[in-house]
Formats: sequence, C-alpha cells, structure tokens
Amino acid sequence: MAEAIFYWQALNRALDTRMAADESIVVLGEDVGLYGGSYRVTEGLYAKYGEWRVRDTPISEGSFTGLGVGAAMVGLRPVVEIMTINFALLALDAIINMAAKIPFMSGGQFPMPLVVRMPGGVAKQLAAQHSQRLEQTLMNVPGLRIAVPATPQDAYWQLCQAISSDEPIVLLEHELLYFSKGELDESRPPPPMHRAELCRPGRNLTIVTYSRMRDLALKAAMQLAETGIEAEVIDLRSLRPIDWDCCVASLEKTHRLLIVEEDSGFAGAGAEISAGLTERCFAILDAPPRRVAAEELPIAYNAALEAASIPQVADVVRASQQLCRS
Amino acid sequence: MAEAIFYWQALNRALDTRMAADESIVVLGEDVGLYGGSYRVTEGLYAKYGEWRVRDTPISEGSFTGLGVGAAMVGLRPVVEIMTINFALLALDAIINMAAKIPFMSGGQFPMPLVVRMPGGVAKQLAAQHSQRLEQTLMNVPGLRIAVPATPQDAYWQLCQAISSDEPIVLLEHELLYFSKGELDESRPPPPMHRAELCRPGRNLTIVTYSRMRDLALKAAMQLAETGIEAEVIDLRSLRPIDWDCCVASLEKTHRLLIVEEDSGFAGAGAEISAGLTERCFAILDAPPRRVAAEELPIAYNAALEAASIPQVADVVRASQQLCRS
Amino acid sequence: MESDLLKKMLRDMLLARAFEERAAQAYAQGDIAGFLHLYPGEEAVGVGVLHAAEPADYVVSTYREHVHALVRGVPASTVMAELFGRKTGCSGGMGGSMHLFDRERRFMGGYAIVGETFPVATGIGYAIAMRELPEAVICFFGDGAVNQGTFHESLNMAALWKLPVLFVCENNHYQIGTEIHRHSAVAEVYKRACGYRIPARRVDGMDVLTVHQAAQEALAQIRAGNGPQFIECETYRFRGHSMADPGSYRPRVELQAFEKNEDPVKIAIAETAAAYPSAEQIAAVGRDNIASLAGSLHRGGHISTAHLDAMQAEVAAQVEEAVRFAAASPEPTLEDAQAALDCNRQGEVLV
Amino acid sequence: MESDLLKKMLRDMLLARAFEERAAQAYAQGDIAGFLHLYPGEEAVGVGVLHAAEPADYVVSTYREHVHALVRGVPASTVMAELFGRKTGCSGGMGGSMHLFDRERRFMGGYAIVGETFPVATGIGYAIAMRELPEAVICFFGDGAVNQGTFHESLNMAALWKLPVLFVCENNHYQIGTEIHRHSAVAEVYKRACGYRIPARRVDGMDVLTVHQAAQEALAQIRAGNGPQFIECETYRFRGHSMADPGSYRPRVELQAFEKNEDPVKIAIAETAAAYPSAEQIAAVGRDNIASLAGSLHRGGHISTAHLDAMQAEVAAQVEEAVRFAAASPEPTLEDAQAALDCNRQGEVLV
Ligand SMILES: Cc1ncc(C[n+]2csc(CCOP(=O)(O)OP(=O)(O)O)c2C)c(N)n1
Ligand SMILES: Cc1ncc(C[n+]2csc(CCOP(=O)(O)OP(=O)(O)O)c2C)c(N)n1
Ligand SMILES: [Mg+2]
Ligand SMILES: [Mg+2]
Repeated sequence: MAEAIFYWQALNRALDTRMAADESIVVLGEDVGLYGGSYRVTEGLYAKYGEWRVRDTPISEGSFTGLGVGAAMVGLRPVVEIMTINFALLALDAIINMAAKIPFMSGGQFPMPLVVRMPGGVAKQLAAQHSQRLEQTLMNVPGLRIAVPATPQDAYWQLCQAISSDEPIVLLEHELLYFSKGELDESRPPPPMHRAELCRPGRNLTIVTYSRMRDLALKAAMQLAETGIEAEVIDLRSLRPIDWDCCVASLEKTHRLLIVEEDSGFAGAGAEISAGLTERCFAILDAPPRRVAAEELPIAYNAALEAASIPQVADVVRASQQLCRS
Repeated sequence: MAEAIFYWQALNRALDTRMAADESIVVLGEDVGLYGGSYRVTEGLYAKYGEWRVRDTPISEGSFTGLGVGAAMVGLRPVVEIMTINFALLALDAIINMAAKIPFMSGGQFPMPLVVRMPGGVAKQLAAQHSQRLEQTLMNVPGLRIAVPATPQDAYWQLCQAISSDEPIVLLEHELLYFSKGELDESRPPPPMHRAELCRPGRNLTIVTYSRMRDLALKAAMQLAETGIEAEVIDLRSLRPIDWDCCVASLEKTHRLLIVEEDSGFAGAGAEISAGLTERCFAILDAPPRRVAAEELPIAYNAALEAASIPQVADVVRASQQLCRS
Repeated sequence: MESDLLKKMLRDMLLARAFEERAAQAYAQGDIAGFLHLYPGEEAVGVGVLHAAEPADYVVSTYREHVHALVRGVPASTVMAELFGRKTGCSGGMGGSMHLFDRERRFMGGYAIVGETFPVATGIGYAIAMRELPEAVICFFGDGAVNQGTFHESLNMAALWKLPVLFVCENNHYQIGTEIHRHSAVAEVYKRACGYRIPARRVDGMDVLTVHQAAQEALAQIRAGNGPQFIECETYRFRGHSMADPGSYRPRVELQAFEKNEDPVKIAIAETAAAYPSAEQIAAVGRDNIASLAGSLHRGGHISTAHLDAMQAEVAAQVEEAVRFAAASPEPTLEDAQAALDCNRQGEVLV
Repeated sequence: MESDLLKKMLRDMLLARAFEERAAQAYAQGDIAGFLHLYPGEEAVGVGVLHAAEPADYVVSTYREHVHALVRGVPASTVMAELFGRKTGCSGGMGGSMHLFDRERRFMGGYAIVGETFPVATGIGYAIAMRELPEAVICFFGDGAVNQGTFHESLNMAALWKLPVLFVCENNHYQIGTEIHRHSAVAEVYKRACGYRIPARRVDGMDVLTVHQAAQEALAQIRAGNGPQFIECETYRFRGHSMADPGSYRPRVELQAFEKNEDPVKIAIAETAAAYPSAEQIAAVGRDNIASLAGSLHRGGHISTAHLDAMQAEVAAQVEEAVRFAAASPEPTLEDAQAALDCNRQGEVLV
C-alpha cells in the first residue's frame, strides 16, 4: 500500500481526505487558494472546495489567525496556514491569548478545533528574518499542542489528527522537508499524535531530536556505527507534550543523552528536553546531557555562515563521540 | 545615603536622572504622559520634559514599539513602556525581528539604544490574559538582553544601565513589586547589568531565582534555616545572558540546585537554568536539579486557584527539604 | 416604538446600573478583585443595540461587558458569581469580570486584550456567511481599540467578504486617561470605516431609542446580505476606567497612600467607592441616559411612577439575589481548572 | 523640467533594469540565493520619488529594494556584493537581497516582514520632528502591505503627531499571487489614507515625470510642517514575485521536477531565468516605463541615439564591474557575524 511521495503531498493528501469527509473544515491563509500555497500544500483544493472553504487572505496574520479562532468557536474546523513561521510573531496573540486560553477562560465551554500550520526552520539563505524557529515560545503555552512531523507519513498522520482534534494544535513543518520523499501508507493506523518514535535502536547513547534534525541524527548515527558507537535515535514528533517515557526507556539502556535541535540552544526546546530528562534520569546518566544546537546568532545570509550557524552531521558525530568518551 | 523607596519610584528616579542628563532619551507608551503611567513609573516626567519626550500613544503596541526601533536607529534613546507584558505578544515582531536583528542584518551599522519596559507576572486576580510571563520567549533571541530587577536598587541600576546601552534591552518588571520598598543608594557604583547577586549565603542547597520569586526564596530560606537547612539564594538579575559563574561557584559548595520560577515550568526560563547548570556541574551535583514552577495551566481568576497555580513559600520549603534528603 | 419594548429597555438599563453599583460595592468589600471595568453612563449603548438583536445572533465584547451579558439574558446571578470567582459563574470562576462567556446565549466572551474582539467577531461572521445562515455578529469595542492593528485587518476582511458583522463603537472619548484627540488622528470614529467602504454612522449613545433604531436598521442591512455595518455611539463613562488599577489612574489616592505608608490598593478601593459620582455630579457632566429615558417614558404616559418604582425594586431584588447566590456558591477546584483546560480533549490520554 | 534631471532619471532607470537583469542571471548561475525580488517594470516609481529627495532624507524600504538603494547612491558594487553574500556588501554579507542597509546614505534598510517599514519610518520621522530638522522620511511599501495592522497603527500616529513621512505605495496590483481586488476591500489604495486624514493621491507609476512631480509636491508639503503625505503609484511588475520560491508560484516547473524526480529548485531556477519576458511580451502587457521615457526624451530633443547608447553602455559596464567586484570579494567569517551582532556592545564583556 505504501507509496513514496513528497512531504508536501502528504500534507495535501491529509487536507484533501479530511476536507472531503467533513464540510466544516476550512483552509485559510495567504495564497493558499488560487496559487495552491507557497509550498504547494493546498494545491488543487481551491478548485475542488471553492473559495469559502479555501480562502486567500490579505496580509493580516494577526487577524486571519484570530478569525480562525472565532470560526472554531462556532464549529468550523479552520486550518490556518501562516505562510512561514517568520510571520507568526504577528499572530501570537491570537494563538496564545485567544486559541489556547478561551476554552479555559470560559470554564470549558468552547471547542477550539483550530490547526495552525507553519513552515519554518532554516532553509536556504533566507537570512535573519526568514529563518525563525519558535518552538520554545509555543512550548511554554498550556493549552497548546505542538506537532513537528519529520516524514511524509507523520505529516499525513499528524495533520489528520490535528484536524480531528477539538484542541488548538500548531503544526511546525520544515521548509527543507517539503521536497523530501518518504513512504505514505494511508491505511496504517496512526500512533497517538504526541508519541515519539524510536527510529534507530542503539545502546551507547540516545540522540533526541525532531523535525529536520531527525535526518541529520540518523546520518550521524550511521557514521557513528562505523566507528563502533551505536546511537539510539528518537524523533520526538511532538514538542508539547513530550513523550518522556520513550526517552526514559532509551536512557535506561544507553545512559547518555545528546539533544540535537536546529534552534539556538539558549532557552530553546533542547533546554526543556535536557532539564526534563535530567530530572527523570539523573541517577542513570553516566555523563551530563549535551546539546548540539545553533550558534547564538541570527542567521546570516551568507551561505557558509548559515551552514556554520546550524548543526551539521559532523557536529552531531563529534559531540556523540565526546559524549561517549566522557 | 541610602533611603527606602518604592520600586516604582526607583524606576522613576532612574528615568528622571537620565532624561535630565541626555536629551535624546524619550519615553513612549500608553498613558505614560498626562497620567504618569499605570504604575506611576513615569510620574512627573510629562510636566518636566514635555510631550515630545514623554509621549502618550494610541493602543498600537506593534507600531509604537517599532517606532522606538526606527527612532533608535537615528540616535534617539527610546524607553518604550508596554503597559503590561500581556500586550507584548503584539509587539514581538518589533522586538525580535526588528530591534534584535537590525544591528546584525545591517552588518553592524546601526545603534539600537532601545529599552522596552514591561510590567508582568501574576498579580492579583487579573486572570489568564493578564497574567503572562514571557521570559523564555525573549530569552531565546540572540541580540536581546533581558534584565529582571527584583529590588528598588536593581531597578534603578538596571534601568540606568539599559538606557545607557546601545543594545536593545528588555526590562521585565513585576507588577507586585512596584509597591515594595527597599533601599536606594544612587551613589553606589552598580555591578554589571547581567551579574547575578548572591543574596543569601548557605551550604546545603542553591536556590536560583529571579524577579518576585527572590523574596519568596529568601523567606523560604529563613524557614529552612530553622529546620537546619542553609539555602544559598541567587537572584539572577539577568536572564540573557545568565551569570553562570555565580551559580557554578555556589553549586561547588552546595551540590544541590533548586530553581524557583513563577512561570509554568515546561519550557520556561528554569529549563535553561537547569540544562545550563547540569551541563556545567553534572559531576558535582548530588541530586537532580529541581524546578519549583507554576502549574501547567493558564492563570484562573479565582483567588485560591491563582495562588495554587504559582509557587508559594511553602512549595519552596517542601521542595528544598525533599531535595536535601535525596 | 412599542411601549413594551421601551419598558423592557428601561428595565434593563435600571438592572445594568443597579448591577454595576452593587459590583462596585462588592469590590470595595473585597468580594470581587482584579480589574473591574464598570458601565454606568453607557447603558443606552448596550441596551439599545442588544434589544435589536435576535437570539440567534452572536455577541463579542470587551472587558467592560457585564451589561452586555446581562442584557443578552445571562442571569445576573451567574454574572455576579463569575465576578466573585465562583464555580457557578458563567465562566466557572476561571474568567472573572473581563472574561464572561455563555455559549448557550451566544455570548462569545469578554476579551481583555484590546482589539481581540475584531477578529473573533469576523471569524464567527465567516462561519455564518459560509453556511448562509440568517444570523449576525455584534462586535463591541471602545474608541481606543480603533487604533489597534486588528481593527484595520478585520474590517478589511469583513468588508471584502461581506461578512454579517455589526461593529459597534462605544465611544466614551477615553482610552483610559488619554482623550480621543490625543490618540486618534480622526476623532470622528465612524469616518474610519471609510477605508473599508463599510457603511457607518454616528449616533447619540446617550439615547437608547436612537441607538436601538440605528442597530435595527444596520442589522436589517446585514441580514439582507449587504455585508458589515458600523455604528459609532457617542457616550460617556461616569466612573474611572476601572476599579483596580493599583493607584495609577488615581494619583491623589496614591499620594495619600504614599504619605500614610499604608496599602495603596486598599486606600484606592475605599476612595473609589466613596468617589462614586453623586446625582449632582452626573447632572453637571451632562444628562443621565437612564433618567432621561425614564423621564420621557413618564411624560409620554408609558409608565407610571408606581410602575417605575416597582421596576427599580425588582432589579434591586434581582441584584441582591445575585449577590446572595454568588456568595453562597462554591469555589472551583484545581480539578475544575484542569477540566476547563482539557475540555476539548475528549478523554484522550496524553503522555 | 530640466533636461539634466531627465537624463539622470533615465540613466538610473537603465541602471536599475540592467542591474536586476544581471542579478537574475547571477541567481540562475547560483551566485545569488535565497529570495530575490526584482523590480523590472516598477523603475519609474523608485527613480521618480528618490530624485525628489534630499541627501538628508531617509529611505525605508522592503525586500524589493535593490533599485531604491542604487538610486539612493549606494554603489552597484556593494549592492551586488551583498546579493553575493560578501563581506564588502553594503550589509557585510549578513543581510542579502532583502536587507540592504547603508547608514551613510540614510538608506535605513530593506525589511522582509511585510508591514515593518511603517513603524520604522514613523520612528525616524518622530526623531526628525522632535529635533525640528528639515528632513523627511520616504517609506516604500506594496499594495499587499496596506492590509497589515502596522499600516493602520503607524499612519494614525504619523498623522496625529504630524510626522514628516512620505508614504509611497508601489501598487503593482499583486500580493504575490493575489490580485488586489481579492485582498483589499477598497482597491484604490490612496483612499485608505482617508481614515487618518493624510493627503493622498494616485499617480501613474509608469511615468517617471509624474511620479517625480508628485513626490516633489508632497515633500514640499512635508517640509512646510504639514505632516505626512501619501502617494499611490500604479505600476506593474514584469517578473514573478521572486526568483526563489521553491516551486510554489511556478506550478508548471514543479510538476516537471516531480515527474523527472530531479531537484525542483534547480529546475525552477533554470526555468525562471529562461522565462524572463521578451520585448514582445512586455509590450503586450502595456508600455514599458523605460522605453517610453527614452522615446519621449528622444522626441523632445533632449537626448540623441548615440547618447542613449553611451548611457546604456555605461550602466552595463558598471553592472559588470559590480559583478566582478562581488565575485572577487571575500566572504565574511563567523567572527564578522559575531562582531555585527555585538556592534553596539562597546567592548563590554558579558559573562
Ligand atoms: C492590547 C492592549 N493594550 C493595552 C491594554 C490596556 N488597556 C485596557 S483598557 C484600555 C483602554 C481602552 O480604551 P477603549 O477602547 O476606548 O475602551 P474603554 O475602556 O473606554 O471602554 C487599555 C489601554 C489592553 N488591555 N490591551
Ligand atoms: C508579514 C508577512 N507576511 C507574509 C509575507 C510573505 N510575503 C512576502 S512578499 C508578499 C507580498 C507582498 O505584496 P506587496 O506588499 O504588494 O509587495 P510586492 O511584493 O508586490 O512588491 C508576501 C505575502 C511576509 N514577508 N511578511
Ligand atoms: Mg473609550
Ligand atoms: Mg504588490
């Protein structure tokens, strides 16, 4: 049943399948309609479902996200696309103060079946303003759930699950993953949206990562295997909540933790992963957890600087080797 | 020389002193002028310096903060007051994408002597939308510095330093501290803005905290002393950068770390404090670092729930005792 | 206009006034805390507009929304209980004064971040338009809120897609302490709708009949499928911006607190309660909307003095009953809070 | 108008066109990456407006700003070097195409988050007004940017405080792929200034003389202390929105990539380069602003064919020299990046 397709196609398939089944699903965002979305995720939907269900918006991120909130309160299931996460700073009030808080503030009266999709991460020389990664900002918000699919299969599963949920969910997609390929089997029953995936077994250290860094970690693990180090690789898939059990089980085997994140390390997602796992696994850790993360710099336009600013396979290999020696 | 004054007065004194000395300093924000500021911080300045230097703004957080950015690029030294941090989500693009990135993106051409002051924290039954604490969001931004004064003396010092700096600086003030009193000695030479303060020596554990939680930690330490536990208390004073040296030196003595923060723990400021110190001190820690933080809930209006949602002295005492036993 | 409707509106205005005065008292007594923004002076706006609405219409409001909720039919008891932070409150004690919600009555919330009402209302309007229902959304906001970016963004979308939203500006000329000419380049708020080609007018917000009629006409246009409408109601608030600013908008009070070295919040509360304007002070400010309506109904023979007294007694009793109910109600627990947060989880168990 | 000025403007338009075409080529060759938004078709706007400005005026622009920088006097070499990401670029290689800065020439940056130009320009205007200087700020933005909240917030403040800002809308009728009638309730952009009482007009943005005159008049008003002005220039972009959307706005291309299973980005680049419109295609779209200016100067006897050829040769040489300079320039290092970030630290050593 499985076929190899692009990540963007998997998302497109998820939208199409769900929209066909449920008339209350609407897609909103800049150029999601006529143009089919900047990364093709909404391609074909405008022709199929019409402008009310696939709505091109003005450049008004704060308000069209807030519009999604209002629509969700009365039973629509809006999937808002923020063209890229870089514009999400303009929509944070809608996401944090409205979507995440209304169900609570109202004493539990309102549904909030809102999905906010955002392409993000460091792509190719898009410079400082277009290379945001806001994981930790969203992670700190009780009431939000955050999925970070790294494969077409997860993209399909998690978008379907997010749309079906009555809770507000942010889907962080990675700009460099849209044209990566992977197998999609629509008939496979999905794991819970927040469950981590152990994507490579190992015994010498555990690499915990997510989104595009999953590939990096897997490549590093292959190189490490040649030097006799067997890294276990965990793709978190969800940043709120985090599947601690999966990580703890791994650390019980490996006793060493390496975190790989694309964002700057200081107060990034890795900080919580490190702190949360240290609290849970202190006694069984043979070495201090280590983070491989981006430099404490905005992303420069220059290609070499951009590459030097974010983790590369070699960085993961080197850090793993040092960790295993310590 | 020292006199006991309110925290808001110390801030007011800092503004007045600096504004008298430097004509390029301007204060901007909602009701900072005629009304003297919601927490009186700008009281008297409008009459003294006139409307161009003390400007009442419309409710346009995104743009008046951005206006501060533009003004700073041409040599004004704007001190923007965001009436409370709860409205800062509307100004994050100006702070993160503009103020913090322009000096970098321009290759180092422009000064950014911008100060953004924000009262925040959980006050008294202001409910979910008015009880934000955004520390970790701002901490993750290279190019920003964040001061979190807990005493009138620090409020005075750090606001003066922030105004004098050509870098963009966020001052997180706590709404419940404005009417707390402390000594101010204007003639004392200040420590660097980012230096932590060891505010109580101890030997059994180190409590690292900041802002209003400083008082809580000190009270807990007094209670703990009665039970034979001597807690060392560190007030970070700055959240970016963090004064690791001060914390490490303490842990070398105590070997136990407790972090107290008012925000929800998951991906809060405490995560970085814990991760950063575990990386540095793993070998000398006798127990896993522990965080005392707010519940993973928005803040409820109900008074008892509000109190139950954020750390109280008893929580700090209990956690310290458990930590010392482990 | 029907005498019946007039009397209903008068009664709601009396209820509104009585409720707010009682809330101020409860605040002074410490039963209510946080920010409390009251409505005296502006009753004609909420009452006039909401009496023109259908039960199927939605209402989106701000932190100054008690009266909108009451007129909408949310029982005074559950509104008061919410101000008291009780489990029986219309938001279960989670929201408080600034966050009243009542799904059943399509009261879609009080929002405390200025400008949030615009996108919420627009989103509800989007759902209505997409479903081609004969419903409308009423969106309240102040003169200060007009300068928030969401005003602009939302009005553009509402007009572009012809959404059934009635934008109602409660222009009390103040954004806390900043008078409108100091916060808006164009002080005639209704003119700002021109940038979106939304039909707009300004009406006397102290006259409930005028407001009611304008709202009726606007809603008729909306239901005819002509897209959003905009009404600016000029009004006046008799009280300060809110009860609980810890001193800031009450400089005199804080000065005292400062001198006496007492808790300034306590003093502010006492002072504010005492400072409630007298009948003379209100008269000096301008006519009182309620007194003028009552007077005209009386003169027009619609209502007798006895009837008016009975009405006043009825609302007073209702408000007292609301306070009793609130005070006797249980407080919510942490489990209730967790349940509110997880209300949409549908039993899904997370890690 | 002086013949001299006309020739200078023609020359700048030629330089602009030549620069952008060469940049597209360099992009296709892989020397430039990221998002590259080009200006062909819109030259009359930037050239007309900026030739009306004084050296002491400030310019704030968007991600489509190469030409604004060039006309402002930023050397083609340092602009091209920036596109190449080199240390000698006007932003040291840190900013790239969307973030050109030149403090000396008061070129205050290209901003890539739509709507940021408004508050930056307003802030600079604030500083000028406060200091009572005879300077102005020119703020460029597109038709799509008008719907961002910052437009509204900033224009209100600029008008309220009479700040010396000239707002210039480059209305090319498109927000990426969304035509203006599908993104704006009022498609005549200049009318949207009415909500702030800012004098506004619409001019033919394909005619550099008209644009220049409108800008001159507006700047004169601003310098007379009358506050902000607004000019909408109707124009047209001959190219797609940008060169580097990884396929999205080039569905045909990606379809191919998808079928051939090759790197779609590479294919997109090749396709885009080839897709540069021919003279016929441009003629079909409407008149070319440059050709029409050259034609009218020629007819008016201001310029000979030989002179025009020489001009074209001069700008071509300058652009080639810029490419040579860029290609030969060193790349910035991580230390340079750190120094850029810390440029305002003044030697202070942090923990
Ligand atoms: C975004 C935002 N900024 C600031 C505030 C603080 N604040 C609360 S009410 C208010 C004034 C609002 O004025 P207006 O819209 O005229 O409403 P009114 O209170 O007069 O009814 C302000 C500034 C806020 N709640 N939200
Ligand atoms: C806040 C924000 N939202 C979305 C984008 C993506 N984006 C870049 S350019 C653009 C269109 C802008 O259109 P317009 O203002 O008309 O300028 P033009 O490109 O036509 O010159 C969009 C949507 C962005 N950069 N910033
Ligand atoms: Mg008002
Ligand atoms: Mg455009």
